[in-house]
Amino acid sequence: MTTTVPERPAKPTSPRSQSQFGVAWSQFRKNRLAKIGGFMLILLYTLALFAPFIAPDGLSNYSTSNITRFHPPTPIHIRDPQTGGLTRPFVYQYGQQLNMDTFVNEYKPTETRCPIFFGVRGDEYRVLGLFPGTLHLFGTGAENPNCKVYLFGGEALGRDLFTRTIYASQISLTIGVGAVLISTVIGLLMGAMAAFFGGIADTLIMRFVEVLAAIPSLFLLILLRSVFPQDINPIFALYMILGLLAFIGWGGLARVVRGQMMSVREQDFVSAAQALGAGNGRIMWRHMLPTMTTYIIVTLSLSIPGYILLESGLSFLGIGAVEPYVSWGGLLSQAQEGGFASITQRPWVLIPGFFIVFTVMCYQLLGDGLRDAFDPRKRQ
Amino acid sequence: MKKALFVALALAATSASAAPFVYPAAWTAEQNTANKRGGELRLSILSDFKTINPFTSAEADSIPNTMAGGAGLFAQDPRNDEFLPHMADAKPVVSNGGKRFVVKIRQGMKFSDGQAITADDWITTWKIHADDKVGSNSYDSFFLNGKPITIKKLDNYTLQFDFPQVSAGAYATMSFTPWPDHVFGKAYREGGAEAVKKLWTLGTSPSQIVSPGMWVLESFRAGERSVFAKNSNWGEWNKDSRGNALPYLDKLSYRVLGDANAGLAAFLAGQIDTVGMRNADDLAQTKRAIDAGNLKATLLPNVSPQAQSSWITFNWNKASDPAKQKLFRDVRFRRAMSHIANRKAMVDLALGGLGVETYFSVYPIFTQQIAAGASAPKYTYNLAQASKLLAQIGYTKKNAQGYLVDKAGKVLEFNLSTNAGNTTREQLGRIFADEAKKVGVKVNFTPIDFNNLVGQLTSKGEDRPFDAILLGLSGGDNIWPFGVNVTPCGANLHSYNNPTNGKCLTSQESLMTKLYYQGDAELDDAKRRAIGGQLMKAEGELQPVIYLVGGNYHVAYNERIGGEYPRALMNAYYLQREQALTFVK
Amino acid sequence: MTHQGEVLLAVNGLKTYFNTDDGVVKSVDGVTFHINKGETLAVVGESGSGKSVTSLSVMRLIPMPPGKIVEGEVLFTGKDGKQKNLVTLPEAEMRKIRGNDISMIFQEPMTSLNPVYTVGDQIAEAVMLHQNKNKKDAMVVATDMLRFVGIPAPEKRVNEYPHQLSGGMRQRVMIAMALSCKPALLIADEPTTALDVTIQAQILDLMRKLQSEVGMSILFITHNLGVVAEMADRVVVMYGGRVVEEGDVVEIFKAPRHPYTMGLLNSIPRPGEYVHVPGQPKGRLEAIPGNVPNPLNLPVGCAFEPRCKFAVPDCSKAVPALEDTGQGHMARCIRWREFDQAQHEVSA
Amino acid sequence: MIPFLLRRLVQSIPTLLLASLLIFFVIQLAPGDFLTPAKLNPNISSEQLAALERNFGLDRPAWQQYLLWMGNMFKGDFGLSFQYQQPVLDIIWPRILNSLYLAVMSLVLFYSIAIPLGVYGAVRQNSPGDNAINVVLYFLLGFPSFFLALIVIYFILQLRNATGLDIPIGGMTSNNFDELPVFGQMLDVLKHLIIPALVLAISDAAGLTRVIRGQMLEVMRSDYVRTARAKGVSERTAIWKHTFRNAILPIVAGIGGLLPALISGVGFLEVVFAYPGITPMLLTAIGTQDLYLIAGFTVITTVLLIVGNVISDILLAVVDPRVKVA
Repeated sequence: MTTTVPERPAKPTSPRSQSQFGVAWSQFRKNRLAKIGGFMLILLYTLALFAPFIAPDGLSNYSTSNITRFHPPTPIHIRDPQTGGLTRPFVYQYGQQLNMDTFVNEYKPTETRCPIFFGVRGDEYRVLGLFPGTLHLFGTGAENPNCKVYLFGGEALGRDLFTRTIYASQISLTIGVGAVLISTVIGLLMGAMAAFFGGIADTLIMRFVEVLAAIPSLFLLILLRSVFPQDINPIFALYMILGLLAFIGWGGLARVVRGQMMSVREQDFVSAAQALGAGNGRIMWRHMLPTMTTYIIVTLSLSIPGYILLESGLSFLGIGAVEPYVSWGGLLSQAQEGGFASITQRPWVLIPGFFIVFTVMCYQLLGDGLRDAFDPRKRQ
Repeated sequence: MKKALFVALALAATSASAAPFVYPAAWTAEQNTANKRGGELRLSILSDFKTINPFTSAEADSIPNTMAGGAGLFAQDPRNDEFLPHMADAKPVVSNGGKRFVVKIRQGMKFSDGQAITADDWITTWKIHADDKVGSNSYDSFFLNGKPITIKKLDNYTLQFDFPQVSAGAYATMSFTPWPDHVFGKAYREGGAEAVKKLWTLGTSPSQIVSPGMWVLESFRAGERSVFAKNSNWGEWNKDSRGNALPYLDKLSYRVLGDANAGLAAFLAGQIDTVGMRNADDLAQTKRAIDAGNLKATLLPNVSPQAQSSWITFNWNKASDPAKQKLFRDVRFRRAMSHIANRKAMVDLALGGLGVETYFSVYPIFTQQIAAGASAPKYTYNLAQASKLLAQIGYTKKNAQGYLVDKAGKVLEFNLSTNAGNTTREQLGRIFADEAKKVGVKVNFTPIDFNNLVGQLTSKGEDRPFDAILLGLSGGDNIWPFGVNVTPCGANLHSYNNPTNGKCLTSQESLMTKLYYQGDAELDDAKRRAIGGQLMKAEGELQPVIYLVGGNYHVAYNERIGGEYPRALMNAYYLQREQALTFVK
Repeated sequence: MTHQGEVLLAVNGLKTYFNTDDGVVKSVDGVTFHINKGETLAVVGESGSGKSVTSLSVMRLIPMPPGKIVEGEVLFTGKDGKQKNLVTLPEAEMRKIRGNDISMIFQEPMTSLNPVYTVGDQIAEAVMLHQNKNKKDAMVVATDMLRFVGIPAPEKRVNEYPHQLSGGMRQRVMIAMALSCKPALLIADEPTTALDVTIQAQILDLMRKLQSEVGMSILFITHNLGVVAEMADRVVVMYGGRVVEEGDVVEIFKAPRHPYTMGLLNSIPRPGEYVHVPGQPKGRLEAIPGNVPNPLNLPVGCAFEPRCKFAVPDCSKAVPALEDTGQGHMARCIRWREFDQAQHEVSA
Repeated sequence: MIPFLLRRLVQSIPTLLLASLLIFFVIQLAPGDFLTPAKLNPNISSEQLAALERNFGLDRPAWQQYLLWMGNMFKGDFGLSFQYQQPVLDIIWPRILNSLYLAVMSLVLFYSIAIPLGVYGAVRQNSPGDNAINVVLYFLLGFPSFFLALIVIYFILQLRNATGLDIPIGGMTSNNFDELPVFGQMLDVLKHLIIPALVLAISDAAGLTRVIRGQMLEVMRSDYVRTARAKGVSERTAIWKHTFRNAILPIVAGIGGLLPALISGVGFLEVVFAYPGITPMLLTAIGTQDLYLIAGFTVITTVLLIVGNVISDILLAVVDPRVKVA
């Protein structure tokens, strides 16, 4: 016995093991801005999903007898002007007259008060095209059809801009995501194929990626759009734009996927899988693609805002969503058609533009947060 | 007496050159007594010029039309609508029951390149326009009721016009612009129509361009600006009432501005001198700028109704879709469509309240003619009546989406196009489509490119490539305000029915064609208007084209330019000024 | 070899903390040591023990923020013979010291040279900065220095870019750059870790040779005790941001007084020559169990306690003091005396 | 250098061929052929149509048509524009040049905004200034450039009204352009370019600023910058000579790839500012299905972009010695 110094039994030390996503999630949760961005996006998407319910009016409703062209936003009053006491929220009905001196169509509140109800029956709709309903979150009911709530004012034909903006979010918010998803699938497939098969497939795919990168995307879009007839079904036009956006967008991802795969392919676990007789497809999906998840999540979240902007640009140039459907870009382009009057006399028509700004910002915050969360170097 | 003597003296002094045409002092509200000369009139256009060639040009705002300013045998006097001899030396000698006109040409006139303007130039221009291989937009003007107008050169300075029948529009017809024989005549004789079409493209150097009128092209920058310089040879025979050569200005420039808003912005910024006021918004913006002291300009709202129409036409030549062809040819359907057109809403919504409802091809500014046709039928906004008419055709049932279906369950629908970028028309179409939906008619409304649209509209044949088009027309004259290329069957813009053989399909069409030429041949104003009234009645019954609304004409111009018409002469037809009398203060 | 008594650099109670989102990391927590003139001091420890931060603190190259020297002094006697406290020296003065009085070479020769400038440019930059020479003269010095560190064909190499050189060559260039102004102190932060074993030996040889020629002191940072034995006069062992043992290299190798040092010594393969740790079979390579403690959450007491085989309840009560165990040998362990006994027993 | 250029050009030939093939394929997809719209145009005679059909081999199989089109293109014949009745190249070349002026001007402004801001953000990381810039950039990132342009035009109009300054807000030249001396003409064009270029630069700069800031932060943490500091270099030298020079390498490498996006971005501004660039013309061409014009333009731009890529390769070789050019 040589021991003079007493020892204690060795403690099993278990380092806290966390999955990659667990680590990322805990990192992400610390990023306040990213959380706000994510939360706001959830809110926006919820609004879009329930647009017909939240919007007080139908997508393309306006009166041809009671002119509400560029109706100003109606303030919601909660105090009775006579008694000063609290009352059911209400808006005033507005009267409209063209001022022949200034040529401004002037709206003035009349004495008529229109109480606002929650859960009123109104325009018919289908949520997600499936569930029919007539219930609207709020509205003035059917008592006085000439009296409506104009949260964001009215547009050129007198349609409720709030309603149109909310409906437009359905297109603006999904077209970006849809295009990114499709282009991601194409990009993944193409990149993986290039990496896995190599040789001619690789050369061809990569050359094609180069070609897509070399032709300016706006012109490629314009050119592709010119292939389709101009007077097509509005719904089909939307799918087409989705497809076109996806088509021009997959190149970058394919390149990265290929690069990553090339390096992953050399790694041992793939060889092991091959040695065990796993098929090509199986190896690709089971072993190689998971290594890309981080990159994909981050790229997805960062490229969606780009697509939203691009879609708004296309709508602005008149090759986007077609009436009666409308996207934020389309609403903005309608505002632009009004010229300076849009800014000086009815600035509310620019509100859809700020929805674009806001959404893109949220996506950026979220995307940056995700990137930082997944990037080990950004951790301290 | 004194005036005559002065003219005689002037004649004696410049025996070699021409007796000048004197622009009456009454044509301007503001005399250029200080004799200000020089400067530039800055205008704008919405799309780039497509050609310099007067024979292939089709647009109203074009380089040839600008150069043609002040170049015609006769010029209409805005005071009384009468034609004054301009390039003609005197009133023509009329014979053969009002069908033959012998016109003396003013001597000593020169093109911008110094070559004399003679009878040959008119003859050549006429020949080229009337050659269908050239495809000139003015082709129809040289035919009356399918028969050609012929022009003969009696001597170098005498022309003889022979009309196949009496025509009230003879003076207007004779007032086409003569283009240089030494350019076009030469090419035409050597290479025919093809050679003419190759001349004066946008790639041609402006130095080779020759003008008979007050302006000549000086420079052309694609997509940016075209500048015209005054043709001083023109000034030798065009004088103001004090004997000064015209025009006062040195230059006229057109700036290409992508859209009407850019035009308004440029006007508000003082970069261009005048711009069309489209609607109340434009007026409000301009008024604000003037009131704020940012812009020194004159704004004259609601000067007159517009000299334009807007309408929806249905294609009767759809061999590929017999059901639709039958529908569009059914007068009940078209009347129903007129009942659907909510013209009041269109005025209020699309024109901002400044405009009038229209039911006939006659522009609202031609109030005398409109009054003469007061008894013609109007199919005013009435959805119930529309439903009734559609039910008569067989559309009684509605499907789940609320659209009318025929017995086979086929939805009552058609495509309606207009030109993209014209906000007003897009709104008119939107309102029409939305009202149609209320009675269960599905209107697929799409704005498409203008040129494409015009291509569809003017196509000929048994199967023309459109259902319905919403568009507008302008131009024409106030003597006989029905279009020669619109009303008669077979004409270029007889938009609803344009088969290969150009034949009428209905009795009303034939009647309208007959009445058109009858009215054109009637020289008495009141009688002619009465014929016009009958024509309007046929038009109203047939409803070949659904007329919608017309905006008001407003005038705005920068204070730096003077020489505009007196307020009483200004209107949508004569516009705001003579370019020749315009000067920079 | 050592010039006893002439202290070149004295670090007293140095504390360098980093502010992170998760809290304050006490990377260096009250470190005290000194280097004598001409002496080589090795600082030894695992990654994260604070040795690199200590050296960067001396140079004041800690990125601030998030880092901050919160306490302590670094007394340095420069070439001008004046003693300065580097912690409080104005930045402009400090810049004059860097590269001139104190130079530094780093662990990664592959990444420590700027890829877009020639090696000559990079050496000359230091010369121009501190010796008032023009570009041309500085390039001559650069060529001389390259020759001095044993790079063949220095006239050619001076115009080459780092990517054209091998790792060993680059480390020679780094040394040439560091020595170009004849510094009084060279801080070598694991200069051989990234190199092949044969190259390692060459570089160490070179450093020894140059040290004797230039007459500078070296602060040698490493986790490799084999290198320590070869290079150092004295050794400082760091753990968890603190010095746990300090002393003469021979003494420490012979009789470590801290369980961590013992662990380190037993984790290097030295055939036939292992320090016998009580309770262990002889001659076996041994790893220290567990990981370096989370710097955000250091134990209240001895930082090594969770991994220590000899820990007793008292260990976790307070941080043990650094005690003199005789002959300039210091250790921070409450049971060092027992190891002393054990050691004697073993050696007996 | 020259062999490098040659090799690079040879390498780009397949890309060009593939691009032209793609464009040709897309056009083949369109209903009808090149001449369908021309057939609707009464100004084009049947002889002319027949001549065009022969010229472009429209009666032959698609692959032969492609070869013919390519062959004609190599001879500099891009076909005829149906709108303008003129050879395509004559019409689009001046427009492409105009667009390039705007693109280059905007690129210059783009870098001169993004670089200082990005470097500042990295050097003063998390300072109030950095945070303020970040907030503004996040905000700008969401602005479609045309929306920003709309707002800018409005404010310029107000400014003009308030100060009487003659700030051009549209077009490319002033009315008196043709009378100006050469230098005056250059200045005049520059004056017209600056506002749209600035709007584009600002709306795009957000992205690059963030990239530069990130790159700078990364390089600032690198070993060789620490080496430089250990040498005792000044802060300015450490940042500009050692950090910045390396931080921009990926950006220089990306300039070529940036051009397509830039040309596209320029398009929106051209529309808003009534600038005689290529996009307004192209939009009309789409409407009129002036396909030779569209196809010809796309091919020319692709060539320009490949040239741009080569230039950025050369630039990269100049700034990064690790890139071999020999």
